[in-house]
Amino acid sequence: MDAQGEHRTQRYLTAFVVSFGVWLALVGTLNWQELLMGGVLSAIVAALGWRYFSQVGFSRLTPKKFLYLIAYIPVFFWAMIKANFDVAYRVIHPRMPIHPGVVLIKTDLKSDSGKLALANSITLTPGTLTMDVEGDSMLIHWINVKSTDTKETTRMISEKFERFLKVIFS
Amino acid sequence: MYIFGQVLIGIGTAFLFLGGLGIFRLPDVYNRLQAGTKCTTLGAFSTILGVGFIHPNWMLKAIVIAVFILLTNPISAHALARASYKSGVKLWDKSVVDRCKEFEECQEIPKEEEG
Amino acid sequence: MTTGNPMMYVGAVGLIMIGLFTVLSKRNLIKIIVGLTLLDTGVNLLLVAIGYIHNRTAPILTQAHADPSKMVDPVPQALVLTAIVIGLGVTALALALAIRVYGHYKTLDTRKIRGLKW
Amino acid sequence: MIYIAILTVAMLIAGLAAYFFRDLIAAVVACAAVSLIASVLFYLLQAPDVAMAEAAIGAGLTTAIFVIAIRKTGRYEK
Amino acid sequence: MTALWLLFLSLGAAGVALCLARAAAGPTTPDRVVGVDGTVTISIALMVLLSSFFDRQIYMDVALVYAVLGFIGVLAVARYMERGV
Amino acid sequence: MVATLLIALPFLGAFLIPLVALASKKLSHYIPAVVMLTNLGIALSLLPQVMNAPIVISLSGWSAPIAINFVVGPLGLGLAILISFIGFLVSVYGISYIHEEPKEKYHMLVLTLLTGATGMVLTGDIFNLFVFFEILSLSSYALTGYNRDRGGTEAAIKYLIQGSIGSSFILIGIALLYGMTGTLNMADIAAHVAGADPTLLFMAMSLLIVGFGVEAAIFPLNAWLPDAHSSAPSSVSAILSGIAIETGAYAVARIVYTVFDGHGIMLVLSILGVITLLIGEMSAFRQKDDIKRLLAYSSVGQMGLIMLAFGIASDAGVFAALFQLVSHTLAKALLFLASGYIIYRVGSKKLSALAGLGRKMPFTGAMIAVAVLSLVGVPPFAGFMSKFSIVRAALAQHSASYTGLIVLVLVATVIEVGYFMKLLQILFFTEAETEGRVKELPLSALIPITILAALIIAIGVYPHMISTVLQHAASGLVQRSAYIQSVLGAL
Repeated sequence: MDAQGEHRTQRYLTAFVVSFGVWLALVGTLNWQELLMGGVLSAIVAALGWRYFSQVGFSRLTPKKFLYLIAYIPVFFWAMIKANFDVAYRVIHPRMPIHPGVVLIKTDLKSDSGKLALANSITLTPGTLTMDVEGDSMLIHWINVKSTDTKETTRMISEKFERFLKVIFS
Repeated sequence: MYIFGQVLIGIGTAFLFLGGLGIFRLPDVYNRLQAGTKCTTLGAFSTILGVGFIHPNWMLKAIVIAVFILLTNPISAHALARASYKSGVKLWDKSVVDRCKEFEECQEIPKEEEG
Repeated sequence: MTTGNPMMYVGAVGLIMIGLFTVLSKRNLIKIIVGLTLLDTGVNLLLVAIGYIHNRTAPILTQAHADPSKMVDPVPQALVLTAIVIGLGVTALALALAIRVYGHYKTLDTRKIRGLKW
Repeated sequence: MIYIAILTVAMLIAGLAAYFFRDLIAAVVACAAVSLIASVLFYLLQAPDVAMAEAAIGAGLTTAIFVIAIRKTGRYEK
Repeated sequence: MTALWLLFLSLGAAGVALCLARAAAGPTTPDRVVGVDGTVTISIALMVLLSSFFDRQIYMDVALVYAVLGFIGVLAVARYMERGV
Repeated sequence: MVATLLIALPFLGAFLIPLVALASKKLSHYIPAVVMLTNLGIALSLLPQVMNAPIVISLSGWSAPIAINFVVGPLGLGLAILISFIGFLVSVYGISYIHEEPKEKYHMLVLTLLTGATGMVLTGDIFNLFVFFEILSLSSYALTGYNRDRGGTEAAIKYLIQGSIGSSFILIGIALLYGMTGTLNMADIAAHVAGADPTLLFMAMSLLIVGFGVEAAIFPLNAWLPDAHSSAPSSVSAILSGIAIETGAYAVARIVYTVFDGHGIMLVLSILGVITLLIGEMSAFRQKDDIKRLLAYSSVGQMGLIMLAFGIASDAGVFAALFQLVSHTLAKALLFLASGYIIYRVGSKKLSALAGLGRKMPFTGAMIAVAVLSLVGVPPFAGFMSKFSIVRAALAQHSASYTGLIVLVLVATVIEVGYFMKLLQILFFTEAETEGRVKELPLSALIPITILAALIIAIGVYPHMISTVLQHAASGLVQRSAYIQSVLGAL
């Protein structure tokens, strides 16, 4: 990992800022005692866990990525809501119109966190559930199989997310 | 605001119920996980946000909980699916396609080449 | 004793009975330890149920709720917190010992563990 | 409160399940379910701090250490 | 107003009951774990709902702890089944 | 406030050990002995004050029924002195006796066990009684399995399962009591029980007696004791036999006498005691080869005797019970400590392996003889005085049932004489199977043993040394209302 040495401070600061943010959200006040306590605790947590927290810190955060992140949220939520109605329909329907099966897809994402985000997004969206990730292929359980070809399934399941995630995690 | 919160809660609890129904009705582990993760996640998310709308000053904490659920639920679903697949739980017999075998093979090949 | 919900007592006592029955009748050490945790949970439930008073709120003072007369009895809850932690200690120790027993005998069946007469 | 009654019955069924399962992992899962429902009951009995401790210790930690112990010994009760 | 709340609570409770039924019935251990996992998620939502019902914000913390730690139990069992046996 | 140090010091010491061990492992092994010696000093210095009036300490500054409080009466302080004393001797012994790593853990656990025991005898709050009881039992489970061998592990898990069922019962009992009286202070509960529902009261009392009875090894609940006491490392057996079961007996007595005005079940307690006595002595008699198991069964028998004496609900009876408790603790600690090193030197727990050892190591042999004769009840030793006072107290009741029980006690004593004489015969009058020298015990073992033997003789010759304290302690236990007033009035 080339970033090991040079991003140390960056990574530590990232861990600190995120921990402090979570602390603030939890206590919900701006009392100076709470802030002090949160600062001390976040410093400790960051000191213990910065290694596992992120690989590069905020250093590569560009406005473009941030915009994509914002844009990704509604896309994701829309897919999630669709997914819910889809599953709900299948569950309520007396005959349960499901055609489950297991298919493969390929992804272009390289970083682990990118794959994690993709896998989580796939799990929460229409009729699909990530079962395993190995290299660049993912094993997907699909509740309503429409195609078995890897290219086809990749296009149908993951493309709309990958467009965003590729930018965010590049 | 209050009404909106109540609507959200109503949708949320309805989905929670459907999630439970799905977990109960669907035929095999993987399908149950589908229902279990999707419906309960959205249901919990929307219920919690609804409560956040009813009490605006609780919103921050509500969002923290909701985000937590959004992050942890797919991970546990994924872990469970993988675990049950590896420990040999069979797919439902009416499943259309099963490419697990293929996947295993494509995992094997590079290892052999290395060796 | 008349303040709580009768169903709670049924639940707590039932859980205690199931736990005791598991401990006394099962032969597998891990199962016996499962029984011990059930027993613990039942006792804790009983303690909290005894302190419960209808239509009162939790004994935690915040700015919005600072009237102790509207709160349930805090003492049993403090006791239960202690008891839960003690229970965790007992369970952990018991499991460690069970692993060691397995290391010596390669079984967890109390009938096959020589000398362990019940 | 009908909910308390339902939850109590569910808890007792889960307890019985923990007694009857031969698969120890299943028994431990049932035990975690008992803990979960008990913690909901604590919550309904206005003891949120106890519920928190029970959820953390009963459902989380205890299950984890049981699983570790079962991994080091055997899975099935003979 | 109370009737509406009761309706919400009943829906959630029914969900919990169904999940528990699956946990009790499920033919394989993963099925039971799925049931318990569903129970955890629904309970979190119900706890938040109840804290609104009781009007005590402090009760939300319980849901938070639940969200963090219920997850660990499920993960432990899943990891076990993956490696062991 | 000095009295809280009695509990705080061992507890702090226990957590100091790993820290000190970072700097010097050797030094950390001396901490328990130092702490217990300090405790002994503190306890003895408090004695004159306590004889006048009990010291009542309440932490956190609220009034008596609410705050956590400690009641340092003559009984509690007397037992605390005994615990610190035995704890000190065993710690000195343990410095060189314990070989198994990690040694720091052993010393830590011993200190937490002693914390639990001291806390149990000094607390005035029934829930604290439970907490300290759990501290004591958790550390004794861990210590029983300390050697990691088959027997130890097995005994530990057996002890753990039975003990934790017992502690669940205690907790249920406490829950019932709290539900009835709304308080946890023992004196306050005692003041309230008169008006409570008798059925529930009886249930609570039975649950508490059963729970503490597991630790005190009353008859149907003593299955764990022979295994645990015989499989643990010998220094641990000395603590278990000398301290743990005695605190269990104390708890039972405190519950029956102070919390509930339990005159109705005194005879039951006595009968259970006699059954325990007979079963313990007969099982000990049947032991053919394991010396530690023999001693463990003998402990069961002695506990029965103590319970019997507690059941004689008079000043004299409780006095006799306490006297017996002290003499048994001293003698049994001596026997376990001595046999520990002998087993280590000979390399076997078998009785036959001890043949002729009394002549090879005459000093240790003599000490063992002192303890054995004291346990049997031969005149110049402490055991004679205690047994004699039990018999006298029982006969003073002028009731046929107690006289019958005393006859059974005499029968049991005959059995006891039988197996202890066998032990002495093997030690002194049997030809050794193998020639060769066996080294005398090291100094760190000889000093505790000698002190114990000297005390046994001294108490036997001058019983007045301890009888004043015991008299006060006994009346403190029997006179219930005085206790209640002194605790509730003190704040």
